[in-house]
Amino acid sequence: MKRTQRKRKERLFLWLCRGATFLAVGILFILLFHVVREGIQWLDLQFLDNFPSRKPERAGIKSALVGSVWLIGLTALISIPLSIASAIYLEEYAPRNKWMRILEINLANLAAMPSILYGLLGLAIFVRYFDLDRSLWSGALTLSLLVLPVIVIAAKGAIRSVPNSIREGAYALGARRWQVVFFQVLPGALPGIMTGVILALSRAMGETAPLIMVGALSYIAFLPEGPSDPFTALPVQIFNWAARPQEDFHGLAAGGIIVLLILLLTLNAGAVFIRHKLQRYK
Amino acid sequence: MLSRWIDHAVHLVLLVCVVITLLTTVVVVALLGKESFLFFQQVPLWEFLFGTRWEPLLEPKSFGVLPLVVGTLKIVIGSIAIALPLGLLIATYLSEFASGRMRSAIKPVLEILAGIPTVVYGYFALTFVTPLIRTLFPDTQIFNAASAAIVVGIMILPMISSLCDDAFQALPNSLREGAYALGATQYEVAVQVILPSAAARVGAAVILALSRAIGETMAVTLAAGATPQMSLGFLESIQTMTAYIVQVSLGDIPADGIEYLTCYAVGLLLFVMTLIMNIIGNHFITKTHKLHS
Amino acid sequence: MSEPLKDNNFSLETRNLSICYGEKQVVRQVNLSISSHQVTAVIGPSGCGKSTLLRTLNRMNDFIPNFSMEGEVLFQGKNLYEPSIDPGDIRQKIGMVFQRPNPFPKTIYKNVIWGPKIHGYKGNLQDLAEDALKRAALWDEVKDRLNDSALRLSGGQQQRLCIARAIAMNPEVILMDEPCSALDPGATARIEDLIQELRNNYTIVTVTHNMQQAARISDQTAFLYEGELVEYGATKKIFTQPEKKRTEDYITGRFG
Amino acid sequence: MSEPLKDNNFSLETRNLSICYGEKQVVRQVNLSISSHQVTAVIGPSGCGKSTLLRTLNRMNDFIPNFSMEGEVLFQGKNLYEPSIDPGDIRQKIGMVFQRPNPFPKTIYKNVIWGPKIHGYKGNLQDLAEDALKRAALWDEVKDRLNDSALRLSGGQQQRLCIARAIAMNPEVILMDEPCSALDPGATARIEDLIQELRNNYTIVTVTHNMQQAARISDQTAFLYEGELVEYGATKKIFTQPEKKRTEDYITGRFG
Amino acid sequence: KELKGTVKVDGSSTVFPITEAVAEEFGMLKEHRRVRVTVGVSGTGGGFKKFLAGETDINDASRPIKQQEINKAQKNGIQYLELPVAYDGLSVVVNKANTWVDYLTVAELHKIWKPGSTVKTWKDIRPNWPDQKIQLYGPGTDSGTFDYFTETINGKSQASRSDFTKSEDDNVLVNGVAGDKGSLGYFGFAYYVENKDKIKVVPVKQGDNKPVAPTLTTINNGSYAPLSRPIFIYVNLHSAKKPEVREFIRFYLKHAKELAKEVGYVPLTDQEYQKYLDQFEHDFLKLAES
Ligand SMILES: Nc1ncnc2c1ncn2[C@@H]1O[C@H](COP(=O)(O)OP(=O)(O)OP(=O)(O)O)[C@@H](O)[C@H]1O
Ligand SMILES: Nc1ncnc2c1ncn2[C@@H]1O[C@H](COP(=O)(O)OP(=O)(O)OP(=O)(O)O)[C@@H](O)[C@H]1O
Ligand SMILES: [Mg+2]
Ligand SMILES: [Mg+2]
Repeated sequence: MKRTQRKRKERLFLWLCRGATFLAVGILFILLFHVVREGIQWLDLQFLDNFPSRKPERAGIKSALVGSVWLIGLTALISIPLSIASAIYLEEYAPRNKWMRILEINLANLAAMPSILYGLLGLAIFVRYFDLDRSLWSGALTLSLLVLPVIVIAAKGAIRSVPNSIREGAYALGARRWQVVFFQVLPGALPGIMTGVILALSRAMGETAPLIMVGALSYIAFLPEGPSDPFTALPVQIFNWAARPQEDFHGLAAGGIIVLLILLLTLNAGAVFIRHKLQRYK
Repeated sequence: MLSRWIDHAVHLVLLVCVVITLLTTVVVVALLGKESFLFFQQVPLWEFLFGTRWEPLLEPKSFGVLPLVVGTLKIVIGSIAIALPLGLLIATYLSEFASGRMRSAIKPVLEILAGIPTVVYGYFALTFVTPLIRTLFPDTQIFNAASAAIVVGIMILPMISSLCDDAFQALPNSLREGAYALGATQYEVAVQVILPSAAARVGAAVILALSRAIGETMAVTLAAGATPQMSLGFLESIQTMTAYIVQVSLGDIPADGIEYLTCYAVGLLLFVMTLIMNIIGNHFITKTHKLHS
Repeated sequence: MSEPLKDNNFSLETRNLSICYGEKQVVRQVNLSISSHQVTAVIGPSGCGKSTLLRTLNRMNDFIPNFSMEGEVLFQGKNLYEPSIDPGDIRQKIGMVFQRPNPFPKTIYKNVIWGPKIHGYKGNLQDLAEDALKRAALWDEVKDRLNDSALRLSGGQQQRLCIARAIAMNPEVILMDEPCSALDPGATARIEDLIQELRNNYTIVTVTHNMQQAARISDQTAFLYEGELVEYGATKKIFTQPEKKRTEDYITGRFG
Repeated sequence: MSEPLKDNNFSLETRNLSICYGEKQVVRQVNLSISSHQVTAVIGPSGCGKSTLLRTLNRMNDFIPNFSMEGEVLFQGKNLYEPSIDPGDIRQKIGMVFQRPNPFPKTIYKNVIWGPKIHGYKGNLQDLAEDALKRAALWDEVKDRLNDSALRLSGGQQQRLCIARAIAMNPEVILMDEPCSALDPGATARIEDLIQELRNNYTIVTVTHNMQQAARISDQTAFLYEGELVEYGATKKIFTQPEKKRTEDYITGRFG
Repeated sequence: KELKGTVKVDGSSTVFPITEAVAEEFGMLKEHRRVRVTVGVSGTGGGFKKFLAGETDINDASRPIKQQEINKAQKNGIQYLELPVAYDGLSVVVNKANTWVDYLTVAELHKIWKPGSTVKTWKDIRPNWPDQKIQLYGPGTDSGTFDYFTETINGKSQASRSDFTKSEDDNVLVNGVAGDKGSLGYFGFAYYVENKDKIKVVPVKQGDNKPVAPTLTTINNGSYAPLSRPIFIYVNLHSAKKPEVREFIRFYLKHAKELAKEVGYVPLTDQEYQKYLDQFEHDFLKLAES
């Protein structure tokens, strides 16, 4: 009696778990279906190759797409080395004392800080104080600050998960700390770091509010030629279209979302691929 | 001795990086603090913190931030109430029941959910979730906390499920074996052994997800409306702190008046709230850590 | 110490047991009869299939993905692998202790009573815990801190706790897979003493790659080599006059 | 096998060495002189400070946060802990092998040459690797798959790889911290043989809690108990006529 | 000769569609190939902040400049010119299923929307209307639309009852009104025009006039009163010294008529555009001479 009850509970639980998983996957598909149904008809080469326009049939996302690619590229260039270096310092060099604990809490707090606050920050610091105006620099630096703590935390975890025996082995061969860090620890931690980087950058790519605040533009009919040029980005363009009264623009917004998602998936697939390559010694 | 010298140089470079990270916080606090200071010169702190009417843009003005806090809490509580149980069930499925191939297929698929821009969630809430709620509860307002909380819950779901799955996976297999060897069922192992053993990391995941929910802006702006009010219901319109900041900073009001300063005061409060939450979370995690090792 | 094997005394029996992981056969045609209330040691070089064999005795292999087996395992005359049998029941009666101590990250007390509790034990849990801990020779060391985390115990204490945990289920058989290999000599000695005491009430099967240990604690010894049961019999005999050359070579340390 | 200790033959010496972790003193006033080109075994019960002592001999303790020590450690007459000394240089000359094999997650070849490479070795790396692997008695087993991941080797092979890695640095001393404790008897025997061979070229200090092993492989034995060096001398003497009662008790297994 | 340089525009998202359309047409001309026009949407207030700091050349504004902003301009020595570019007719709308409303007077609107209003059902407005609960919808309190509506209906900008459903996104308001039987809301004319099939517009009666519904004509000729408001661009006159900015303004005022209509706003009359263009040339000349 008792045992059959337990068995029943077990089965029920299994189905609950399964159900929850498929519910989540189901929601994803409903969401994607919604977006694709609305946007697919607008997706063509012209859509990718045109600048924004008041006429839906002429409107495209060229400047937004290029802007987003610039933005993510710059953000990656700024934030990845900086955050990995910080993570290395915190894990491998810094003394373990009260200050470091506080620093860590502070990092966690930055990672949790609402992105809108980064918008306020970017506006005050980069746009105004450093007089970078509403350039790609301002946008990328703001996004870098946003992703920095996220990557640092992920990278710290990855570095920590490299077994200590590897470090000891290396030190016992007379290696200096930097040699241990760069030749042993870092390669071992790279897959984990990559995952953190990709997740953080994907998040940055979808951010809207902070970008608008630091001055992503809504209409721009030329491509940025360098990081000091003004820019627009995919989520800003999507947001702009979605708020228009005309039905057709809502379809364009959905089209933009599809492009953004494809970009995200490409990024993720790239990460999976690299991670796979790096992991052959595991 | 070159490599010894390099060791010092590397040390220095890395230290500079950390200082930059630190500086971010200092600047955020300084910026929010400076502008908020101007605000609190005009509005007493206690009125801001304990006032129950938030109408800085209406005549007569009123600066009690509690309605925004209540709105934010509704989203946070609602979304976590959805994402935590679902996320734990999914994590359990992935880690304890699913085959390796199933797991590596489903996990990245779920992570797409976290990558979808939040604007999309806003429209999804309006066009799909809200009508669904309204068929169940016809009295529901078109903008309502429930719908926003649900989509925010969906948004943070992969975060919880992924992190908890990692936490479960990190537990040594010997723990499961020990339990199964006592004749336990999979349910008992998952709920009574695996889950409590991973409690610290589950807690960390929840804290992270909570802060994501607090910081969520666009979806909430679209789906929950812009009506700050003190109430307990989930079926009516609210406004969250982040939504208010966006509204003001992108709206048409003059950029130097007291109305505009409010968004720094709200920002500061938001900062303090996430900070307190993190400290609590951190404390809780180190405490459980200590117990377990 | 050892008597001749009597048929009616068998607690566990394997019949023509062969086991594969995927394509690879790791246990070949093993026929082993384990006597009640005795200590049976399984020895053999690393990778010869000792753990694999042991796990089939209480269906702990159910969780290994590419596991497959042929032959039968009889427990009290019944085949453990019949579809009508619930592995949970089996494991309740045939407990297991692992190579590395694996207490749950709960309190000492909860570690001991968790098993009986999930099976709906009706009696007084407090008494049960005390009894099990006493039998596992751990009571004196932990009686004042039953609500401390089990993870704060030393390795040897943890392993005894795991034994107490198994005992609390009141099993008939206790399987041990190298229970001392992660312990230092002092802790090992304590566990060995414990096994000596437990033999009065339980049937014990223990895997070890320490020959001295097998000689010290067991009544019967089974020597497994590359998945085959090379020799099986009274420990005294195996260690003094082994029948097979290979057994002798192994025991005298000529290979391993 | 063992000669009387001669002063001029000492490779490593500790003078009044005391070590604390935080407040807790774990090594007390140890004076130990380790002879060149001999195998010195450090034995003692778990937690008596064997690993701690060993790590001070090549400054691997530098990474332990709350470590503090008094006294001196002399290597070729010079104090290892003088500020002018670079610990990297020390570890280059005094290699170490750990309890659990810890190959780098790289190829077998890269594991061996990594150390020499970062120290700017000028010669032919290929030859160096071959030589080190041969000395570690691993060459025959891996010569065809030098570019395979080291993690695919068996435990015993991994441990020999770690020894090869240490040898490739051409050190003067090799410290080993229970190098066999994670290995099965077969692999253990191979490592023991290897140590016998290596003694011709290197000074070896090995920690073990297996008394038989100490007796088999070492020339000198140091018995450590609760941080104190209870007895130190020729292995034969320690195992046959120990001076101290405590040593005798430990060796005969009366405690541990 | 070919123009080159940058024209920076920022400001209200309400005016954005018109400016975008102008920028697009402007950029399509060959002689403007090398002029880079950028348009942002920081909101009227955020836009003015940049405008008054001299960071932008033109500010899109959905409300007239406020006193504190004028002060700032004086302090910073910024000379500017206000140019209305189109009308937005605030449309009062109800649900399709609402059969009883024929029109609303300004006084009734005031009764509904005044601060502390007690109107809960339609019956509270006119006794012969049904006892149906009224659901109110309106734009966010930070918007120029809200500002204008409260000023004209309630007499003071930002004075309003607060228990109405607000959203930043007018599309969402449309859906709200379309989904709620007892609803009443107001928002920009363009959103009504695009959703004619989903919602019903309410004619507004001012004083003794006849009730007037918003259409292109009624807004344009001023008979839809008082709820049609002008929307503006503000030009920094110093910036106008740059030929590309000057050219852009001229282009704007010349083409605003057709383009405003195209994106859903109501254009001014030809004479008005001409008047503002003349004023611009005059003010600019004056500044250039001094
Ligand atoms: N899950 C598995 N999948 C595939 N092969 C396995 C698996 N588990 C064990 N093996 C292989 O089966 C053989 C027997 O393994 P087993 O663990 O039973 O050996 P053992 O005698 O217990 O060795 P040890 O003394 O090292 O514990 C080994 O060759 C091992 O590599
Ligand atoms: N990092 C540390 N901090 C504090 N105490 C430590 C640390 N490392 C070791 N100890 C303590 O120091 C004592 C000696 O430890 P050590 O590891 O040297 O013992 P050991 O003789 O090597 O034991 P075993 O045979 O178990 O390896 C032990 O009591 C141990 O608990
Ligand atoms: Mg085994
Ligand atoms: Mg040790």
